[in-house]
Amino acid sequence: MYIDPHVHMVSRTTDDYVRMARAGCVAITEPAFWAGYDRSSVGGFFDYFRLLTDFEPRRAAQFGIRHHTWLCINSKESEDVGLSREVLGIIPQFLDAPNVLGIGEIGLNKNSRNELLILEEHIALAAKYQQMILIHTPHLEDKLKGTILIMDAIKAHGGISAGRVLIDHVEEHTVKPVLDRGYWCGMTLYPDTKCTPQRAVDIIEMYGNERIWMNSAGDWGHSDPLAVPKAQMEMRRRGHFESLVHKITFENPRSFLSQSAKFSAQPLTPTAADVTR
Amino acid sequence: MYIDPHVHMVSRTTDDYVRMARAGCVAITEPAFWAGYDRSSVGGFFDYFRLLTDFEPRRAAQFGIRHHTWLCINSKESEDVGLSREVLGIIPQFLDAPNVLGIGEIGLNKNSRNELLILEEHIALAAKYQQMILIHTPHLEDKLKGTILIMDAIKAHGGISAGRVLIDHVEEHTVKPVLDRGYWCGMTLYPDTKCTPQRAVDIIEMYGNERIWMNSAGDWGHSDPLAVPKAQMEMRRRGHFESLVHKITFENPRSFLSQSAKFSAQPLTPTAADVTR
Amino acid sequence: MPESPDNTAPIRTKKATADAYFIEHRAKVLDIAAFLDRVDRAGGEDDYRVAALRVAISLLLDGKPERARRILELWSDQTTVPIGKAHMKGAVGCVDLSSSTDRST
Amino acid sequence: MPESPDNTAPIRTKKATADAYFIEHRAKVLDIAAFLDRVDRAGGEDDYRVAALRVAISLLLDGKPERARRILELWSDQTTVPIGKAHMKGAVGCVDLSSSTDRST
Repeated sequence: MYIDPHVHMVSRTTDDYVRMARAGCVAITEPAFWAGYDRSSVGGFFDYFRLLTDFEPRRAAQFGIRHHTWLCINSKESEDVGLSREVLGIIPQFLDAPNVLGIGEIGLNKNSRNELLILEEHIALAAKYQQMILIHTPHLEDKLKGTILIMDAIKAHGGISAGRVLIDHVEEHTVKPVLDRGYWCGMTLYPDTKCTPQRAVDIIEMYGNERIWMNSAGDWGHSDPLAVPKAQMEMRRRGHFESLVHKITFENPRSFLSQSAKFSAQPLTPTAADVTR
Repeated sequence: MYIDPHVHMVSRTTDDYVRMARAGCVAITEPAFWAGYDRSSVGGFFDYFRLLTDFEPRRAAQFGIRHHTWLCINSKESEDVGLSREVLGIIPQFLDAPNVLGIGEIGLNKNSRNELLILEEHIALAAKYQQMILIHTPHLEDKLKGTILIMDAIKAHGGISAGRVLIDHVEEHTVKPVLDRGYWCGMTLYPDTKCTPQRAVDIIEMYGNERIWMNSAGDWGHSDPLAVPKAQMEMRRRGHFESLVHKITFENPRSFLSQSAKFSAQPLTPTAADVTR
Repeated sequence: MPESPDNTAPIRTKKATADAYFIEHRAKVLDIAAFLDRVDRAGGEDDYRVAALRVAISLLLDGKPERARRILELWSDQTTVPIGKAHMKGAVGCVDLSSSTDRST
Repeated sequence: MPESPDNTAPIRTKKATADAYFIEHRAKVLDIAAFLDRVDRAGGEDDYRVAALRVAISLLLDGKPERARRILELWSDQTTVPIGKAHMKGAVGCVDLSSSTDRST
């Protein structure tokens, strides 16, 4: 039994849902993501948020998987400040949807001024509506700098409790600063550009098992929606106790996510095939 | 369209046949292999050779794939000289089967005296019955020494033409000695312990495209029966001409294997599901 | 299900670690060797990414702990001020170690 | 289908080679770093396989060509006489570089 707290199911198949359910996935959270191209109008985001709050939870339920989501405009699209603010303007009307846990994945991509500006406005929105935050940290050579800039921006706002922020995609050089400042952190298991299961388990061995989770970040690129159960196998291969496997892949994400009353990892009977489409 | 000239289908599923056929596989050759445990009597080999010469070609034909085979006792079982000689004794009665191309995969495993003795007896058998030879070279640290010992043994016999011997599992340190002595060579695409597709294509770029092929050696361990089409993709990724892709993965194995009149890579209409079982 | 109050892992030895992981990292060393050979055979100017890879490889052998963290830091943009504008969406994998350009302008 | 009488590949540059292959070998360097860190954290005696891996890594940086071939040769049994009897079926991945034992006896 596990939770994948960061996976972009909009880009995945029903076969993936089937395989995840068989591997023990009971709940997921899907942060709003970049589409692979820049959406051209706020209307595109409106429809995307409808998908995340309506269609996708119904699709997941057919496989007995509870689906939750986070809303934002991605930092890859933040250079267009005007459009970003339009999107920020429509988010509040979705925040009461039964599966919305907060604002995310927000953060930085190339660590630019406009990205930082729009990040600050997302943080202010989260504070205003008392939402949790899921943070995306930049890729590769931009990660270290961006992680620090993001944490500085959250601290500068002053209205966000560190315990309600998950900073994702940490690696060996960013995990300690994130934990030291009191945030939760996520390790993303991703081919080539983030953590392997081995390195993620190394990080647990080095930096402890508190305020940390693992996710697949499965998306439209080369990625693996079964990465979390594979990391469970890696933990077992090393002889870690089953209790630790369960803590990292179920109890920890449940603890963080349950700060929203909307989150549930309770068993869900698969629904009938959705015929409303 | 490609040929996988070394794949152990006894250990693979019908789904693998389907995927290979879809990827363009038209013909395979299956050398006799170690079962993962030592067979306990010559009767086990007799039944294995029946599988290789009767059941497996019928199974492959259902997917439009032409199946050929090579017979021997594996070098992993050569310490039992008595059993090995019993197996050598039953091979001749199978050599006239319509899909038997020769003796293989013979060679060395740990480079022991008994392995070498049984190798020499296989070589003598091949010479007596004018059979081609498919050579297995040892794993990892034993490969270099074993490759030289094997080539010396073939040369010492004196009755085998180098052009009728394929020495398989070459890597960067063994490809040149094998080609320099006039043998054909095979690169095995195998996770972790042999060549990756990238390294195999490097070897072609460094050592040329004559007397060389690629195979998957798919078996009961961690292996990939689609490794050859993946290596074709690697060649295309580097901008190699389609003519070279075709030469390495179709024309070269066809040229070597066609030294036996029993070999064919002609299109084969898939047969009906086999109901004789 | 064995339980442990502090969730600690069993103690492992260097031998057990090599038993479990040597073969795959042996293969990765060969893959890197073949990549560097491939770069050798290619024409044109040296590439700053390959140079950064070589520096990282040297850290593998410097006898100090936390190689993974230190290599990631080596490859990281060490500037601290936001850049003016994002001109691309992707990332390269390392900074140009020969350049002291302040990319924050 | 483009044809070439000698089947040669297009000429490639070091930059194009890095474009195609840098990211995955960057990841492999990190994996090896994490493996060596893992060995550091483990207890017990040094393992001869890890020692052989370190020697191979040093060949990555010696500036000479054909690293893959040379590393495979480094790890190979260099004896030339058959051993008396096979006591195992598998292989380790490298010889013990600190040992001068003649395994042909």
